[in-house]
Order: sequence, then structure tokens, then C-alpha cells
Amino acid sequence: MAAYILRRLLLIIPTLFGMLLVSFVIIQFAPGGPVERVIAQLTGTDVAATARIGGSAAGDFGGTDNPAAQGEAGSTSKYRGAQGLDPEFIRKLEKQFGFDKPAHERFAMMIWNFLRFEFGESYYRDVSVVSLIIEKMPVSISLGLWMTLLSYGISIPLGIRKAVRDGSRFDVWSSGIVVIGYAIPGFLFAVLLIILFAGGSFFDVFPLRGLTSENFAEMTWWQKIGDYFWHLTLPIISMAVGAFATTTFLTKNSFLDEIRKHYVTTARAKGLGERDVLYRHVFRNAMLIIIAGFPGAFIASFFTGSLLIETIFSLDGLGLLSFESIVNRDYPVVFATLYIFGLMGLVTNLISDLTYTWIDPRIDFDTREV
Amino acid sequence: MSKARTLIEVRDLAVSFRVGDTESPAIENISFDIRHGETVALVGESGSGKSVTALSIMQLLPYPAARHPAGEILFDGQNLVDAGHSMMRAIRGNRISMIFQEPMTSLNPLHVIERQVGEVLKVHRGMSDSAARARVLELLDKVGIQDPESRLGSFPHQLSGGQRQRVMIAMALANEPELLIADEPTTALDVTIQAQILELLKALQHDQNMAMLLITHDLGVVRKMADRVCVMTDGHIVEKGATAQIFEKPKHAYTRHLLAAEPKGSPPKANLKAPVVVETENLKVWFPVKRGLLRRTVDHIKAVDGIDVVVREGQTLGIVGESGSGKTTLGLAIMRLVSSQGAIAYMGTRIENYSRAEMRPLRREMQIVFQDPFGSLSPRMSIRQIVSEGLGVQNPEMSRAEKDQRVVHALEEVGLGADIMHRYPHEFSGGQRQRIAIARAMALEPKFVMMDEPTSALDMSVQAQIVDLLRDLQRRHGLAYLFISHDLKVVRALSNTVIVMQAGKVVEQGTTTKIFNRPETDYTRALIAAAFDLTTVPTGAAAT
Amino acid sequence: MDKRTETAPPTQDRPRGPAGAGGRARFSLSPINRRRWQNFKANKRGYWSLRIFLLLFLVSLFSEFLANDKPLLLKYDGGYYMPVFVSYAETTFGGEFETEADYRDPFVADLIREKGGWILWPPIRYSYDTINLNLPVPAPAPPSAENWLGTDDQGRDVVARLLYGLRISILFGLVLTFFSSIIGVVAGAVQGYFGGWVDLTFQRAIEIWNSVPSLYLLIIIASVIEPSFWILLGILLLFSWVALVGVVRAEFLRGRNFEYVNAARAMGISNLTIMFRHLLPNAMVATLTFMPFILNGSITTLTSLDFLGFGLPPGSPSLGELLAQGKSNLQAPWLGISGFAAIAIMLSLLIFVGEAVRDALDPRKTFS
Amino acid sequence: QAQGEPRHGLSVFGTLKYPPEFSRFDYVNPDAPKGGRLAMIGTSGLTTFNSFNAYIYKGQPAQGLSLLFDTLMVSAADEPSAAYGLVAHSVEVAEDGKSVTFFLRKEARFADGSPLSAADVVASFTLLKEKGHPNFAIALRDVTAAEALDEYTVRYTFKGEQTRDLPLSVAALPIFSARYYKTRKFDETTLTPPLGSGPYKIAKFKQGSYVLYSRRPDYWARALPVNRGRYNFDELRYEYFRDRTAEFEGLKAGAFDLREEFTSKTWATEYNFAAVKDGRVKREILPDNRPSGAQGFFINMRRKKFADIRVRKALGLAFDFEWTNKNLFYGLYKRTQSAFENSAMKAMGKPDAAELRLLEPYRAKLPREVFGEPYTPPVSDGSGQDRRLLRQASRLLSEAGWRIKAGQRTNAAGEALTIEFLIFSPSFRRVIAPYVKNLKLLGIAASIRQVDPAQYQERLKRFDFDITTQRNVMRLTPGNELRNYWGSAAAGINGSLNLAGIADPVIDALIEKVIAARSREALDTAARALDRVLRAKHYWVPHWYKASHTIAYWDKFSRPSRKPEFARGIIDLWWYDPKKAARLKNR
Ligand SMILES: Nc1ncnc2c1ncn2[C@@H]1O[C@H](COP(=O)(O)OP(=O)(O)OP(=O)(O)O)[C@@H](O)[C@H]1O
Ligand SMILES: Nc1ncnc2c1ncn2[C@@H]1O[C@H](COP(=O)(O)OP(=O)(O)OP(=O)(O)O)[C@@H](O)[C@H]1O
Ligand SMILES: [Mg+2]
Ligand SMILES: [Mg+2]
Repeated sequence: MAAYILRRLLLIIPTLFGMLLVSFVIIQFAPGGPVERVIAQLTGTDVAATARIGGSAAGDFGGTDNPAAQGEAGSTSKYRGAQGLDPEFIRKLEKQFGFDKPAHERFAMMIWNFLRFEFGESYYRDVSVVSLIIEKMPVSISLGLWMTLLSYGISIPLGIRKAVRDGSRFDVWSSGIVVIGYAIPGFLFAVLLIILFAGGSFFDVFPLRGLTSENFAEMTWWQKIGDYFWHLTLPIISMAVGAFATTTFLTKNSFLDEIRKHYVTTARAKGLGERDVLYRHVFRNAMLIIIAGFPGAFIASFFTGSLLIETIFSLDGLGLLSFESIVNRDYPVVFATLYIFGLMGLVTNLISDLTYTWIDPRIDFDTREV
Repeated sequence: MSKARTLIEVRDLAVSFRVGDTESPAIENISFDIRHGETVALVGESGSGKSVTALSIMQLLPYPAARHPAGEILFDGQNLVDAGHSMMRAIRGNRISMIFQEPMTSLNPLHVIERQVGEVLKVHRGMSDSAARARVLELLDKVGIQDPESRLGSFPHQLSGGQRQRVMIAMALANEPELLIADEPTTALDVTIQAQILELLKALQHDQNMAMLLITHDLGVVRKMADRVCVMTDGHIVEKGATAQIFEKPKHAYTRHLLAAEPKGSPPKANLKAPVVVETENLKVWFPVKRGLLRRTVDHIKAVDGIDVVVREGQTLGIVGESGSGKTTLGLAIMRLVSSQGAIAYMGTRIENYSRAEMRPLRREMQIVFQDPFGSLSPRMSIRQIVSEGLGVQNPEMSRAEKDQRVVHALEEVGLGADIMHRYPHEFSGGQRQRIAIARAMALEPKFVMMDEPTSALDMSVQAQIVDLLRDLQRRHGLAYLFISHDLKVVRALSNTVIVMQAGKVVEQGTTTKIFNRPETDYTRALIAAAFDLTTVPTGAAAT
Repeated sequence: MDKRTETAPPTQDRPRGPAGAGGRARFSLSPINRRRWQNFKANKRGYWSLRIFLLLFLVSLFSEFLANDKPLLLKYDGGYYMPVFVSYAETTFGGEFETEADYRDPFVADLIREKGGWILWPPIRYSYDTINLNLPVPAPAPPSAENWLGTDDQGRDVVARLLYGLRISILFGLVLTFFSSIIGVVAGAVQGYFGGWVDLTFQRAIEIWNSVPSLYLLIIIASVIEPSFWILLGILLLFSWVALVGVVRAEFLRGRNFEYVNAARAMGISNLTIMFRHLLPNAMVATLTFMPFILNGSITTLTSLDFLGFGLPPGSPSLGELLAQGKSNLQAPWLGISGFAAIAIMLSLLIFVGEAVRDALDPRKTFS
Repeated sequence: QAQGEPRHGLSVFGTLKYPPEFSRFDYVNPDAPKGGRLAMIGTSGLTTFNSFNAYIYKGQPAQGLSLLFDTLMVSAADEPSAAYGLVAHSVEVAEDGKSVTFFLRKEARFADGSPLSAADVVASFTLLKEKGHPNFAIALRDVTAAEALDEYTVRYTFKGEQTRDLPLSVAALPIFSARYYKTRKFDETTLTPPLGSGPYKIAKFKQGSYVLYSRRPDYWARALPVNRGRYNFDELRYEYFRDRTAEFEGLKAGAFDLREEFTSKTWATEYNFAAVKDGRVKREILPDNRPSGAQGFFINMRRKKFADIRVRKALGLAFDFEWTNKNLFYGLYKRTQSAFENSAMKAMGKPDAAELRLLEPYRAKLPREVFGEPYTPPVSDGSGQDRRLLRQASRLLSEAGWRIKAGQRTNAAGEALTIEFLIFSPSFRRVIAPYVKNLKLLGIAASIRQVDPAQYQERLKRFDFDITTQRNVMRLTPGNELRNYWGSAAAGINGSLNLAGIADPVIDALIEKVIAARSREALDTAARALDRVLRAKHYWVPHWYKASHTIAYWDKFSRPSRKPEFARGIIDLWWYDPKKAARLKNR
């Protein structure tokens, strides 16, 4: 086992290298780069990455330079840009982004930096990628963690109950609800929730955006907790509606498969209560995939992002960050997140593999010679 | 004893099963009672409904597939047939406990022994961890598990068949129940241990006035243990009465048939010049014992420790030995199903280094019947698929109809009807499953068959039929058998040569007549003595 | 094993089970399959869901005949024409343009009527991209007799778009699910079954593969060719199969220790057969559970790609676009509601079918 | 022309509306009460901000940052291209127009109390030109130097021939504190509010949520004539939302006060919530007198198929604006006819004598229409497929050699006529789809191609498209940018805004006339002449414009009776009306 773990840990290095290489090569071929992005911004033809989701201010007009925006403070630069670009400037930009060097050199440099855990800065902001990620973490952790806990916490007992009562009325209607919840597009539901509970038309009880109130700093700690969950309620609900289905059904079906086996009969013969039979005996046998997946899901929950929900509730999280970095071709962010999340993913994969052997000691990863 | 109060009374019990869209009765009109301190034996043909009856008492049938169209079970005046969950919970494992027929699959594969046995104690007695542990150790020791300390942390798959069965027994006895239902409790045990266990049961019965419903096909055991006997066939009790009366003056035809049946006849004479089919030299299987977070190997269990066997064409090698002595492991090693050291030759070719792919063509000729028939049948395949699968590998050109014909034939030969072809393995009785496993192996017309306790779950009449079948096939096709069994009568009826194993080593070997008539070692002597008169032999041999 | 002479068997043990082989063969199913089919049917919900789903699918396959801006049949000047199948120039009917006639144009309709002709329309006179030029109110127009579920913000009929959209989504989903399940299961099975270096390297390869920024790949491909149905399918397939691998691998890692797998091996059954006949059914729980979700997931992916603008070419009948429109046109709730309803119904049907299939394959499932 | 002497104001053509002793702008309410808060959603309110440096290309600056800084002069909102002294009390443009000198007020102070002097102005110029947003470098290309003649005098010197607009450009540059940037890097994004001298300071902010400016009571220039009656709100708050729906709900719920609507559909259908109905929220349409800019489908003439003017004209005929406006825009827009729409520079009727003087030399090279009524896009019957117009288009295409073969317009060489509309935002699909349908009726295989923004930009840069949507902004006094829009030099430069690929010496010449105009009449005339040519050549299919601001706000503000022509004027001219606010509260 120790040898296996060591082997896996060592393999992380070439794997990460492979990940970066493949992505680097692919990104080389992607049309349009950061230079184009900057030009678009200069000439007023850029759009916010989230414009397709959140809508853009431009309305029925092209570009961001609305007729109305003209003359407004700060927007005169759009006129300046209209005068055309200096090729010299473009060259300068390319140099600044490192595009004057050949690709392999850039790649080598990136790898060298990454090896030293230096992730560089965003093209468009003077902050290191790491602090950018940290900046977005509160939102992602909040959404991810509660979502994960909530969805596991509800799906698993629900799935078990459904398995026990397979075919009953309860089973039918709970399936119905779970499935419909899954079918509801999260973003539509979010919008609906906003209109119903946070807007000016019906009940104005929940906040429209953000993770905390403006006067968060002045609150007592329990007010702070209240405020935090008050802000999280709607986003979490809209993310959660669809989150139960898979786990619930997986739990149910795995349990159904296991529940009639002999050892379960033995457990019953011991006089165990139904709960004990289900949770102590069947659970571990039936839920290999789910239990083993949990550590991974838990760690991953710190880094989950949900582009749409983040957009709708104006939460600045990793979902937005990675989408924006892709659309805006912010390569340092793209690669660094790839690297960091990739590393994390590899480690969680290992953890979940080890969890397999912990759950079921018969499992090993060796070749079967005989 | 007849003055004792009635503890449980089964009246007109019936059970029916749904398979697919048809429902049919498994047992009907079952009535009997058991008094405190009394042992009632349920005997009868395989598949006659013994286990179903037992499970009904505990309400452990696979409802809703199973149903009780009629009947009641009065336990201490309460009807258990429709008792509520909480009541059953209080009774199960506490006032009534049960030893299941198939110990191999009845333990939770992912819990260690300590936990499984300890659980009953904690649930009903509310024992602390340490108290439970002490009691578990005591119980394991009582059922004859050697070095119980080291077994506490074992998972079921690390135990031999007999060891698992003893864990089941320990579990059932843990809370000193008022009624013990023992469904074939000693099938996987060698005779010495069996005797020890029976003694233990008797003692408990005596001390705690425990009642017992004993299901077994071993009439010797019945005669020794039971006060009264019920004979079942075809879902009905055809005869009941005091043990002596049944054995001496059986009334019903089936009872007479059952009593008369015994594996008879003797194997062809040992022919030491017949060509060798399988041969091993210094075969070793050591299982690593792993500890700690990184699961380092700290020790080895030497399950098979340097064994030479020779199996010749048309001959049978019997392997006997105490439970846990490494018989199964030896068999598996020969079949190249566990990794081993040492030479293995099949038909003169060394195969110990064959890869899986190289082994595959040989496998058609080398068949195996596993000790745990249930575990060896794919749960999602029908019997037809299970039995015909090998045929497809062997002769891919065989048509579906031909295959079906072969399947039917094979099933019929082990005493099963063709109409069971389209059922799943879990829908059978233990003995039926065992026969399916035999049919599967034999349908392939192999050259060599390794059989691990193939008759342990079979009643005498069927056993005799199977033995006849095996011998017949051997005679006509020159089959070679490696035959592992605790049942020395069957061994004697089949084997030409016998190996006696103990703790991974061979203690004695020779022709059957020699071993049975002139055993050399104490161990063998003890074994044979126990086999034929069911007493513990106080030589200490069983405890080595 | 040939016939053995035997003295009358002492007991020919007939297990007291139902006579499994009895009854006529229906659809010439083997009895075990018939039993499965019965189990399937016994799950009423699943059975009806399957029927409804097939009906919907069938109907959507014939969308062209149900919702089209081209008549099914028309008579003009004594001759019969079938515009659904053949494109006729407007000049055929005495019009002025040599391009295909727009039969919805009153001008063309008048031309035909003048010559004593008539037009047989499909029940919905809109195809997915037909713009209703005579909107009573600006688009999106609310449901009306003309547009049963209203129009979207481009003035296109929602019913027609749903119909075509459903077809695309279902086809997309089915094909994608089918192939990605196959690939995923095979990959997971191979890894789990063989273990060792196969597993180790394969897993690493998948990890690398999984990290490929698929959005960029889409962008790259979109820059060379317009992403069509098949191209999107291909690209999504490249990545979607990974979803199942882990689960199947885990099940195989576990299952390969089971005794019946050993037994199968001892019978000389090939690895492939063991994997698929003995182990796969075990992993089937997870696979079958995930299947409807993969199917729906592929539809959702298509939807969100459309949403982000990386999806099917503009104008394609896409449920995703409908949902996106629903969001940006809250004043027109019929858009969001019909999109949601379509997806919810389809998904529910599929999940119920999935449950029934699971039941059918579960040997221990008995309906009380 | 009054040059060569110090004046209180500055304008492109030298004429000033306000006299030296003016006490305030006409469009302010000098007695507007100070106080209250205006919270609004700005034009960049649908993203977030991550920087307080609006003058570099990096980062997403917060809105309203220019409120932090003073400029040398302030432009008047009711007078085209004229500015009056703020930090500078007077200005002198050199006789030859090659330099301009500003005379600074000695009392100018930064927010930290430090004096603002010529050195700061010079430093600001240098920072902007060298490290600032590249647009500054472009705009200031011809400004060679800024020098402090003494502590309160700054001179900028210019090069080149086109220096007309430069004095105004430099007068409008923000002034930073030189001392402040000695220790800080200018070309970095930052979330530390920078030091300025303007009327507001940043009081509070939260990324993704809001930025709040508070009025500085000690603002040094609060009493200057250019500031009289302006900057009335104590607090200005720019709200941020990522999502339009949430934002709109915010308005409904009163989370902020004011919002301008740019989507006709929303304006027509969604402003019917309770607060609007009962008058708590007011909807207003304010006129907008600035040139609306040139938005339309630009036809890439680099593609051979579009080289023929008849093809381009046919394309224009196929776009049914009337149907689009009625069915998609709720009839809220007007058709753009001219590149200089909504201004005096738009050509109307027959060319007058002055225009003719400019056009005459090129008569041979110009189509006849230039000398008649200017081309106006056709008005359809609103049916969506006006057969009359399509017939014309069809005829034009046939004349141009594109004949129908098997339902497809094909030329003699057998090439089919295909058109791909390149877009990056789905919002234009609904406009293009019916257009595509009409083109198909004409036998043109038209399609829409949507790509992601970066790729769009990349293709735009290489001019790799058939037709795309573009909006060229237009100033009150257009200048150099016209070259980039329509000049032949730009046609060859990758990344220029000359999307149509116009390379016409006549147009080049006319653009130069506009840029060189020395008076507003001359400018208007030249622009009109240019407009006629542009329109006659069918380089684009013009879109629509609105000429108004559609605004909704919670009724607690008042505004001067007269809106200045060239500004929305809300932030600096409106004021918080406590009476209305109280009434609102009591409802
Ligand atoms: N789950 C089930 N579904 C259908 N039939 C079943 C099921 N379990 C048992 N049976 C049938 O019921 C009958 C009685 O089975 P039971 O297990 O009681 O036999 P048994 O007397 O214990 O036999 P053995 O000695 O072989 O264990 C058998 O014919 C068997 O096939
Ligand atoms: N996988 C395993 N890991 C560790 N120990 C094992 C494993 N399998 C078997 N053993 C041990 O090896 C010994 C021999 O087991 P084996 O199953 O061969 O016994 P057996 O002779 O067949 O006994 P029985 O008659 O009870 O079936 C036992 O002590 C058992 O606990
Ligand atoms: Mg039994
Ligand atoms: Mg054994």
C-alpha cells in the first residue's frame, strides 16, 4: 500500500505536467488572445464576459458606448479610442504579455515558475493569481460547502428511505419532487426567487446580492452569522433544488441492491433496529461510491463555482473567475487555476482511492496475476 | 422433558413465494411445537422447506416476495407471524437466535469479527466495548477458534468456511437465547470440531434450558441431539415423533427412504500407475497479515505450507482435515486462483507461472465446485445462463437449443428439474444451490474437478445420488477429482487416496483403506473416531 | 455428460417454485427476459413513462409534418405539389421570385387560390425558424389561437420550436448518452478489472484529459467550422464519457474480488465476458442511475452552451435558447415555463423509465 | 477668432456663449439645496469594479472616478465643444495654434490640502501619455510637451497640422498630484482611493456591490462660476449588479433610486410595477441632442462580392426597419439615415451652395445622387417582406450579375452569393433573423455566425467577415476619428474601425475638410457633404437611434427646468428634494 501511495504521489508530477502541456497547446490555437481583448476594450467593442448571462447595459445598441453614456463622467475615453490604434502599442502589449517569445520558451518559463509555486499576476489586474483566488474563496466556500453538506445531508437519508419504501406513495412523490427540482434550470429558479422574495413586486425579505451586508463589520458575531445565512439563503436554495437528484437516486438504487442480501438478514436476526441495519450494515456496503466520493466532494466544495448563480446574485466567486478568465483570455489565471485545481483534483482522487480500500478492505489496485 | 412448558408452537404455517408473476407455495400445513429445553430436529430432503420454516419464525423471509397465506407461530403466547417491528427486534438475537445455513454469505463482508459478534451483545445487553470484547473472546474460544485474539480483527473473507460458521454460532449463542434455531450448524466443520460444538450446544441446553430447532441432514447428529424429529418433504411435514421412534419405526415411505440412504459403494481401486493429472510440489500459500495505516505486512498466515499432491486420471484424492487447515486454499492454489509458491503441474506441464490468458484454455478441463455455492453463482444470471455459460466457452458453435438440452440434462442429473432454469440463484435452498454448482462444473465434461465440500448441504438421499453420479462419471470418462470434505463417509465412498491436513501441512497420506483402517497419527485417529461416533476425543488433537 | 443409466431416482426434487418455463413465448423472449419485461411492466410509472416518451419522441421525429411553414400538399392549376418534400420556386405558382415560395405570404396564397387551388397545411403553420410576421403585439407575443404557446422574442412559434427542440435534444441526449456510457463503462471496467499499471496509467491519462479546457476546444473548433449538431456531439462526447469512469472503476475494483467472478474465471471464461456478464451488472446500478442524468446532463450542457453562445448555430431550435430567452424576458413567462416544462417532463419520463429498467434487471425485485 | 490673448474659456472655433464675468451656467439651479443621496445604476453597473484607476488599460475601474479629479477647464453642456476655466482661470491659444498656455488659480488644492500647481499638471500629462491608457497616447499623439512656465502657468505644445481640437483635449485631462505618485506606481490597478482635488471623494465601497462618493464640503472650487448649482448631492452611489433582473428588482424594491433604460422591450413592458403606477417611481423621457452615432450593418467591401454598389444597395433594401421597429422595438426607435444623425451635420434636401462648392471638384467621380436629395433608407410597408422593395433589390442583384440558379444567386463564375453576419452578442440575433429570411427570398444564402468576443475581435482585426454590426460614436465636433472610420489609410490597417473598407480619395478629401474646418458652419457644411457621399455609396445598412434618455427614478429629486442639450446632467445638476422624499416615505 505504501508503495502504491508513493507511486501515486510521484505520478502527480508528470500528470500535472501533462495537464499543463495539453492545455497550453490547446490554448495556443485558440483564436483571439489577451491582445485582442485589450484592443476590444480600447475600441469600445468589448463586452463583459457575463453579459450573455446577466444581460448587458447596451440594450438594443452595439458596443458598450451607449449614446447615453456619452458625456457622462469617465466615458470620454471611448472617443479617444475611436482615433485608431498605434501598431507600436500592440507590439508593446504583446511583449508585455510575453507573446514576443516562442511558445516553447513561454511554456518552459511557466513550468519553472509553477514549480516554485509562483503563479504570476492576472493580465488585467495587478494582483497575484493566488490572492485573486483567495479573494474569490469566501463565496465559493460558502456556496460549495453548504451545498455539499445540504445535498448529502438530505439526499442520503432520503435515498435510503426511498429504498426501504420502494414503490410506496412516498417513494413516488418524493421522486417526483426530486426530479422536478432537478429539471428546474437553476438560473430561472434563482430569478424567480429574486422576484418573489427579494424584489419590489412581492416580498422583499431577502437581499439581492452579495455575501454580507454593508454594515457587516459593525455587527455582533451572531448578527454576523444571521446576516451571512440571510444572504446565502436564496443562492443556496436555487443551487440546491437540482442537487439532490443524482445522490438520492444513487443511494436508493445502491441500497435496493444490497438490502436483500444475506448479511442484512443476519443483521436483522441479531435484533438490530431498522436504522442500525441500514446505517451500520448496509450503508458501508452499498455506498462505496458515495462515501469514497465524499472526501473529494468535500474538498472540491471549497473550489466549486457556479457561474450562473454567482452572476445572478452578484457573488464574486471562482465560477465567475474561471469563466471570465477563459473568455477574457487571462492566461495566467487560466493556467494557475488549472494547476492549483489540478493538483487538488489529483490529491482528492488519491484520497478517494484510499477511501475505497478503507471502506472495503478487499479492494486493492494491483494487477491480478492469478 | 415432556412436562416442560411449550415455548413455541407453529400451527398450520404456510409460505408462498412469488417468482416473476406466479406465486406458488413453498411450505404448507406446517405444525410443530418445541418445549423449553427440548431439541426438535427438522430433517428432510433438500428444498423441502426447512430453512423457510425456520426463517418464518424469525420473520426473516424476503417479504414481500414471500407471503404467509396461513398459519401462526406462537412464541410464548405471542403470534410472531404478524408481530410488529419493535417486538421482533426485542426477540431476535436475544430470545430467539439463529445460525444460518450459509455462513459464507451471512456475515457482513465489511465488518470485522469482533464487531459482528459484539454487536448482539451491545444491542441487547448494552455491554461496554471492553465487556463485549471479553465476551466475544470467550465465545470464540468456546466454538473452537484458535487464537481468538488474533481473529478479532479479521474480515469474513479472511476466514475459512468452518471458521465463518463458528463465528455465526458464536453470534447466535452470545445472548444465551431461549430458542436457538440452528440451520445446518455444522456443515462446514470437521468432525472433531463438530463434536465439540454439539457438546457445547448440549451443555448450554442443559444449563439454560435452551430450546433448539435443529435443521440438519446428518442423521447421526439428529440421533445424538434431538428429542423429537419432524420429517419434511415437498413442503409438508410427513412424519413426526420421538427420535428413537422415528429411527426405529419409520412410518412414512419417505422417512424410510431417507434412513436407508447413505453414500454407499467404494471407489475404483487405487491405481498408482494411472497417468498423473495434477501434481504439486512444495506448494505454499502464505497470506500476509497487514497492520497500521499504511497496511504493512507484519506477519503471514501459512495457510498452505509446503504440500505435495498427486491426482491421477480416474482417481480421487480426498482431502480431510480440521477446519481452517488450508484445504480450500490448497484447492484454490492448484486451480491457480490464489497466488502460491511451488510447482504445479497439469498433465505434466508446469502451470504455476502461467498468466491468466495462458490458463484460460486449461480451465475448461479443470473445474471447481466452490465451498460457498451461493457466492459462486452470479446473482443476476439465471440458472440457465449460469450453467450454460461454460458450455458456450467450450463449444462456441453449439446452438442455443443444444445448450439448453445439456443444461437440462446436467440439472436433472443432480436431481433438479428443468423448470428451475429460469430462476435466479437466490430463489433456491442451500442444497439446491450446491447442486447447481455441481451441475455447472460437470456440464463441461472436465478432466479434473476440484470439489470443495460439494455435499455439505445435501440430505442423505441426494448425497447418495450425487456420489453415484460422480463415481459413474469418473468411471466412464476417467475423471480425476480432488475431493475436499468433512464428511468422512463420503470421502470413503469416493476417494482412492486421502491426505490429512493440519495447519497447512500434511500429517498423513495414503490410500483410503489405509487411512481409515490403520490411521497412523493421533490426529487422524481422533478424526475418524469423531466421525463415526460423534464424541469429542480428549486427545487434544482438535485443539492443536 | 451423456445419459446415465440409473435406478429410479429416489427423489426427483422439484423445487416448489413456480414453473418458470411455462407459458407461451411472447416476442420470443427468453423466459428470463420475459420475467424482466414483466418486472418492467409491473413498474406502472416506468412503463407509462416509456410509452409517453416514445410517443413524444416519435411525434417529434415527424415534426416536419406537424409544424412547418411549408404545406403538406397543395393543388395549383390542376397539379398537385408537395412542398414538404420538394422546393418549388415562387414562379411555379406565377409569382415573381425564382427562389422557393413563401407559402405563408398572402401574396403566394392568393396566387394559388386564383387558380382554383387549395393548400393543406400541417396543424402548426410554423417551422422552428419561421417568423410570424403578423404579430398582434411586439415579440415575444403571448399565447393565442395562432401561436398556442406564444412566440419567442424573435417572433417564432414556441410550440414549433419546442417540437423541433425536443427532437434535437432527445437525439443529442440519446446518442451522447449511448456512446459516452459505452466508452465510460469500458474504460472504467478495464481500469477496475485489470488494476495495476493499466489502472495507474489510464487514470492519469483521464486526469490529464479531464483537465483539457473544453471551452477553448469549442472556441478553436468554432473558429474553423461552424459548430453543428454533430460537431458539438463529438466534442461533448470527448469529455462526457469521463463521468462514468470513476464509478464503474470502483465497482469493478470491488466486484473483481467476488467469489462468483473467481468462479467464472475458474470456468475459463474470458476476461471480456467476465467483465460484461458478471461484473457489469453489478456496476449497472450506478450506470443505470446515472444514465438518465447523463442524458439530461447532455441536454443541459447543450442548453448552457447555447446560453453562453457556444452552442448550436443561431436559429437552431434549442431548448437552451428558449430558457435563456425566458430569463431575459420575464415579462413573457410563457417562454420560461414552456422550456422548463419540456425539460421537466422529458427528464421525469426518463428517470421513471430508468427506475423501471433497474427494477427489471434486479433479480430480487418483486412487486407486491 | 480671438487667439493670442488669455481668455476665460476655450472652444474649438473660438466662439464662447458665456461672457468672462458669467456667474453660472444657464442650465443650473443656483439655489439648488445641497444634501441627500442619489443611488443609481451606471452604464457599467452590470459588471463589477476592481480598480480605482480609470486611466490605465488594466482593471475594471469603478464608475464616477472622474469626480475625484479636477480638470483645467470644464465643458459647458449647452454649447458644443466649449470649456470654461476651473483649475485654470484663463487660457491662451497661440496664434499659430501650435501651443496653448493655461494660467492656474493659486487657490487650487488637493483633498489633503496640498496646493495644486503647474508641476502637477505637467506630471499628470506625462503620466497619462507615457503610462496611461493607450487611448491617451493616441489622443495626445500630437501634443509634444507640457512645461511649467512658472508655478501657475502651464504650456502645451503641439505638432502637426491638425491642432484644432488639442487645446480642448488637454484642458479636459484629469490632474493628479505629482507628490502622491512619487511614492506610488501610476500604472497599477489599486483599490486605494487616489488623491484628487475634485468635488467628491470615495467614502465607502464594496466590490461587486457599490461605490459611494461623498461630497467634499471643503472643495476648493465649490464657489466658482463653473460649479455654481452643480454637485448638489451629498452622496452619490453607483450600484453594481451582475444580473439585469436582480438589478431591475433592485429598482423596484427601492434599493437604489435611478436607472436609465436602454432596451426598448423593457421600457415598453416592464415599467408597469406598482410604484410606477402610483407615481412613486417616475418615468421620464429626456431629449438627447447629441449626434446619435453611426450604428448599422457594415458591409465588408474587401470581399469582392460587395464591391458592386448595386449589391450593397440591394442589401439595404432587404432590411425591413419598419417591421423590426414595430415588432421588436415597440416602435420606440427612429431610423438612422445619416452618419451624423441627430445633428446639424446631417445632410438634408438638395446640397446647398457651400456643399456644392466642396463636392463639385469630384463630380466625375461621384454618383449622380450625391447632387440630389441625399439617399435615405427605404420605408417599407411594415409587413416584414415588402415585395416592392424586394423586387427592386432583386432587380439590382440581377443587374449586378447575380442571377438565380436553382434558387441561389450565382454569378457568371458560378459562385453563390453567401452572406455571413458575424456577431458576438445574442441580442442582435432577433434583428438579423428576419433580415436573413428576406435575403433568402432574394436567393442569397445568408446566415448568422456567433462567436465569442475575443474571437470576434480577432476576426474584426483581420477584417474577416461579410457583415457585422458596429457603432461608430460621433462627437459634437468630429475630428481625427473620422479618418479611422472612413479613411482609406485606416482601410489597410488591421484593427481599424473602417470596417467597410472604404478607400475613396473623395471621402478622404472631405474628411480632411471636416477636420480642418475653422468654424462651425464650415464644419457642418463639410460634414454634410461627406454625409451625402457616404450615403450614396451604401457602405452600410444603417440601424436606428433614440435621441432621448429613458429614465425611471424614485420621485425624490428635482431638476432644473431646462435640461442642457448635450448632457444628461443628472449627477451634477439634479438635487435631492426633501419634500418629495418625505411624501414618498409617507405613502
Ligand atoms: N426467495 C425464494 N424465492 C422463491 N423460492 C424460494 C425462495 N427461497 C426458497 N425457495 C424455495 O422454497 C423451497 C424451500 O426452500 P428451503 O430453503 O426451505 O429448503 P431447505 O429445506 O432448507 O433445503 P436445503 O436442505 O437444501 O437447505 C425450495 O424449493 C426453494 O426453491
Ligand atoms: N484471504 C485470506 N487472508 C488471510 N487469511 C486467510 C485468507 N483466506 C484464508 N485464510 C486463512 O487461511 C487458513 C486456511 O483457510 P482455508 O479456507 O484454506 O481452510 P479450510 O481448510 O478450507 O477450512 P474449512 O474446512 O473451515 O473450510 C485459515 O486460517 C484462514 O483464516
Ligand atoms: Mg436450507
Ligand atoms: Mg474450506
